[in-house]
Amino acid sequence: MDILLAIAIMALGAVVLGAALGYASIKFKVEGDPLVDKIEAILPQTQCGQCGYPGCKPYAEAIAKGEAEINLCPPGGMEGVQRLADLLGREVKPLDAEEKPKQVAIIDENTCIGCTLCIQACPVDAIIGAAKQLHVIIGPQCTGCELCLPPCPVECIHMEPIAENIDNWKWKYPVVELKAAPMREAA
Amino acid sequence: MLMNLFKFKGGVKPPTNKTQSLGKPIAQAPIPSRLVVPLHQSIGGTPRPVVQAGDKVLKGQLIGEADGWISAAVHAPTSGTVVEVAMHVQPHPSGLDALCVVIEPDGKDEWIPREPVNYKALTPEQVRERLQQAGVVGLGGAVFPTHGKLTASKTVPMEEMVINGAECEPFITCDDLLMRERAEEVVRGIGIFRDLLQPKRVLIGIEDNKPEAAAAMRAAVQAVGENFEVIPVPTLYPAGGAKQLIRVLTGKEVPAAKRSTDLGVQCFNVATAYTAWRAITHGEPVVSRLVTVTGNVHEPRNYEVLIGTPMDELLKLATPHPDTDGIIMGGPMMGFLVPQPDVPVVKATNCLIAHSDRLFPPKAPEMPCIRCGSCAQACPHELQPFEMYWFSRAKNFGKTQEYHIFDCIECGCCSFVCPSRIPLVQYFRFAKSEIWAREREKNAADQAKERFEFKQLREEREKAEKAEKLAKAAAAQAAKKAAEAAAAAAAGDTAATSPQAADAPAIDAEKAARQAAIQAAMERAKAQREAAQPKNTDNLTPDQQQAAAEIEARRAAARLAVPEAPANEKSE
Amino acid sequence: MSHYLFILVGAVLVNNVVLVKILGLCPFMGVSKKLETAYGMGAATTFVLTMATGASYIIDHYLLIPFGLEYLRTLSFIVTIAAIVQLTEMVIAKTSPTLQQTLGIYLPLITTNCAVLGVPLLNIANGHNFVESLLFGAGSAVGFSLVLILFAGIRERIEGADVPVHFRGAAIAMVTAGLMALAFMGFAGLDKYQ
Amino acid sequence: MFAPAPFLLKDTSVSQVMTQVCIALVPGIAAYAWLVGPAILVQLVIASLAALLAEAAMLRLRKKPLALFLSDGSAIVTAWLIALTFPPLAPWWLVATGTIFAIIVAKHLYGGLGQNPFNPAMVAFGVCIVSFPALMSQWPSVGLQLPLVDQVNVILGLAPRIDALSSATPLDALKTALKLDEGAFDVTHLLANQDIYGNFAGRGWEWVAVGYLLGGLWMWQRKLITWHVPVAFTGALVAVSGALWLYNPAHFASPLFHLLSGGAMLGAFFIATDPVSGCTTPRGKLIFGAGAGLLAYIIRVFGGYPDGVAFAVLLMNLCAPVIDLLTQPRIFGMKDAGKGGKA
Repeated sequence: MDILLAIAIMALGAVVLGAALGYASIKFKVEGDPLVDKIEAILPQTQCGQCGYPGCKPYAEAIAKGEAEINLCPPGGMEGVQRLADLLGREVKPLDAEEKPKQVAIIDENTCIGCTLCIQACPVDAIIGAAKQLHVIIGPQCTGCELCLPPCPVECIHMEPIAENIDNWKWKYPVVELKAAPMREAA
Repeated sequence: MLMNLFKFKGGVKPPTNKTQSLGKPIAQAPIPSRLVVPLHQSIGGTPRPVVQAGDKVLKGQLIGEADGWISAAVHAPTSGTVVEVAMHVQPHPSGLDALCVVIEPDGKDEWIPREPVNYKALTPEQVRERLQQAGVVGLGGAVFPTHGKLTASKTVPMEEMVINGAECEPFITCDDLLMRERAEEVVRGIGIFRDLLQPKRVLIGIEDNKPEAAAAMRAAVQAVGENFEVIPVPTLYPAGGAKQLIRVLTGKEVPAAKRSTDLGVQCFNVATAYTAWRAITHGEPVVSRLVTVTGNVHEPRNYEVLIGTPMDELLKLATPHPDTDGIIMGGPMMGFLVPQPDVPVVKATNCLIAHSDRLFPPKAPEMPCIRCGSCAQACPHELQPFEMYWFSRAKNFGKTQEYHIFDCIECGCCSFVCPSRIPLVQYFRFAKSEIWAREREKNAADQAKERFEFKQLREEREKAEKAEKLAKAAAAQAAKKAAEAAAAAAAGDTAATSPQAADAPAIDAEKAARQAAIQAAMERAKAQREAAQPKNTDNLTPDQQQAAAEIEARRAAARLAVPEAPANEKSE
Repeated sequence: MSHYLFILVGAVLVNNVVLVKILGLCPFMGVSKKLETAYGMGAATTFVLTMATGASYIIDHYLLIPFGLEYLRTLSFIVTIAAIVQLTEMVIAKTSPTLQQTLGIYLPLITTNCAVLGVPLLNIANGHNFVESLLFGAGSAVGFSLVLILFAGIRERIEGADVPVHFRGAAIAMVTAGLMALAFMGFAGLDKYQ
Repeated sequence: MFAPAPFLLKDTSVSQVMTQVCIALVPGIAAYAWLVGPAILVQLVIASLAALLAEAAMLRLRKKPLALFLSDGSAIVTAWLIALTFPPLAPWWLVATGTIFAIIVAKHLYGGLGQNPFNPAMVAFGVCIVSFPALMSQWPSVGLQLPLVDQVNVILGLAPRIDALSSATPLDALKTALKLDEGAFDVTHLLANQDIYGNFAGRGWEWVAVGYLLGGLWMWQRKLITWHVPVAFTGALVAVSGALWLYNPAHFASPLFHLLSGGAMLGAFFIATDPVSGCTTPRGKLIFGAGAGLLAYIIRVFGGYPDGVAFAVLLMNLCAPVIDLLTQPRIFGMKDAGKGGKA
């Protein structure tokens, strides 16, 4: 008898709570996933696919769903991993690839045969040119994704690191000088 | 002069060291053996070179054309021959190269024809344009193109114009001597600015350790018959910072995110006013400036120096002591050691200080911050440098922005008072440039995203078009067959039934129309196929077109050089 | 009246649920890296804990005791808490997805936060009436949120400190928690003052 | 090598700051040694040695330059504060343990100088009073005539800890008396006993507190500290003790008694003003000082410990980062105070 009573009471509780939760799930239904946008804002938008997803947005979606690790984006670098970790409260993991300096693709003008294959490969339309005409990469728009390298039949594209100039030069981190070394300035 | 002065919080009183270079009047520095004139000498767009190696130039001749509105032209400082237009090390802490015009002077110092103008006859637009063409920029050190500051806010009436003769940095005396010796021209230059901006009052702020300059300016104001107020301000570094001086003279505080004109106030340096006067009424563009040469030298003095003069040549005039081991450009609080001694004097160079360990003892090693708060008390912008340092050091840049790192004017007061000898300003510069770099990356990423999405959209559209085309082709095929069948049937029927014969031409017409339509569709499809070829030559900016054109030109050149290149194949 | 005050002060400070009773350490360590998250977690836990004490009192007094089912206490309390947590999660998911993401696993884990179960059980052990239970629950929750937020503030600052490598992260956080508990021992005896 | 601007620097350094703090402690120490007993000097030496040893060991382990950090004086300041807050005849190992704990756990585990969230001296006090409550509550009665040699022997454990040594501080004595007598005596009556309570707050001790006050004022005059924390601390203490004293003078001691007894003056000028573990914004400092003063009063009067300054400071240390965040000052060009993105 007691046990039946217990079961009855627990069942009653279950029904009441279930009803409350069911009502709440309708009332507080969430449409879409605003998190994806925040993740995508951190990704470098190179659209390079090095993460194994076809572009930055699919990767962001995968991260938001918890399907992908946050350390798969080499162009984003460790900094990107750090920021994703901060956003999502996940542990920082070492990057799943080597970190490279920022690069741009350069087309060797003497070898290019104007096949347009690289133009089709470029995810951001940073290559201009027409069939049987020499192609040119628009430097500022190149994301350095390297996707144009494999399709080129004559291997006329190579990557060059972006040179430092006065406009993009950055102040260096002040060296924390803890040893009593004399600081001398050389002119 | 009875006037209520305001105060800014913080500030420091470093030893001024100004008397050394005040002993002698301004001297004309001789024309050096070679002038290296950087094209980018102001904030804003980099001027485009308009001369080539071998060109003969006259003093004041345009060599770099302003690029955009916020940009100022660059001129040949003396007559001579252009040796090269090439990359040279800049007087910039980075020690990197930038494009310079190198001129070998012919010693004649021959001016271009100068046309004196009465600026009152010109419209304000014309005056501003002339200032831009003459390369007039803020000579206090910020080198912002002056014409860009001479437009009043549309909504806020211009109340005060502040003229900065405070010159608060230790060692520097070039503005002091300028005001002493050329006060009248300074006052007349201020008159130009006044006429353009129409402020209610003009306030000339001069630190009270320069009574001679203040007296000279007062006399000049009287002589010219203006109503400018010359106001001595308390000597306190950085009273000469534009925002601090505005605060002291008007009580207004200009936040980092606002322009001073939004508050009805604008600030100019006295040297800027002087060059503006020379440029407008004498037709002389900015080809020289006053430079204090001081520090570890025998004869500190102020010189009028041609832009582009190598700094070591200039320093020699003051005979530096043998233990000099570097040159500081600017004052000891905000200046920097130039990367190599032969970098040129530019429009921003107000002072050269010969550096030696005797004059500036090497800093004690950096200790950890003890959060003593001295920096916060010294900060003229009422920031909390120790917090900004804490997060800059940890590279937590978001936090540095929460502590308003971009309101920091890098005056160096915090580093000056820090008992732990922390190069605070250095940390802030580091953090700022990292944040800027991120901003750039973010912009690039946004642009890339946009372009990627556009490309995807285009591919989608092309796919859809292709599918549609295929469907159309299939439909056309079917229709054609149907039409043929119908035609055959019609032909067979014609003989049999005469009433239907009347319909035949109609059917024929219909068929013809259909065929024409098919033809047209095929034409269209073909055209579309061609259009769908990744050509991507539309919608190019002039820059891109130019880049492409350059590449084409190079390619043509390459082809000329290598005749066996498959030129024919390509040129089809 | 002062009796209620003592219960409240006692729950917030003197017998702080985290630093003195050592309950609820999991979220205390887990979501105190950032102040913002700590605010969210504090609010969520405060809500859940206050609701749970109220609900559990009602269940205990009007369902379990009348029917002699005290042995079902733990089970029924956990079920109730789980439902309240689920509700909270839905609300947070609706109002602040970032908070939901940053709280991550700790949000559903409020269910297993021993403080949330411990406080209702302590209420029964101490024989608190309904108002006392609510006060004790709310006080414990406020105490939890308070130390969580203060802890997050300290951890944000320690983030930039030159902590020896072997002590970075959890180690220094535990040391800090220990020193915080030391500081809270200063309140000892306050609730016994006559 | 690159040397950043500014090239001119003011003549100041961390060791100068720390030395001045030590100098400011001298009047208090002198009064202490003169009126309470010279044993404090021995304790100062013991604590300093322990601090320097612990500091050196940690610096060596952390591979930091020894000479630079040992000479900065911060360890000495911590050591002196520990010695001054411990009972003057506490066994040497207690002082040494407290100091070593402070230097290693409260200071170096957080990265050393300038990075500790808790005041190391107060951590030492807290740890010891929780772990060794009896030893930490044995104060010699002032006026006890015991030769210095015997006092040193007591400290070093060579002589037995006789009963005369184990009295309580005036503050503790008053609290115990009030509790035991259940209102049989009132405060004024108790305080009339000049042997324990001196003229107003404890024989001898009151003048030590005045010594700290003088040192603190000198630090304020030298701009080593700002007025905020001491004023807020003493203000809060006076306000709350004054209110209760007016409410029931028979049961609560006067503000003057509270100001000059226990660690109030030392806390107000030397401990709560520590910028590393305290608040740094002006408003934050006020809140910090007031909070510390209030908590000190509550704990010393209503709580279970003889004095509340140490715990009050530790508790406010806890709150300091959050208080600082919430009291960000107005910056140049901003209309109102308060946090908020770019103005």
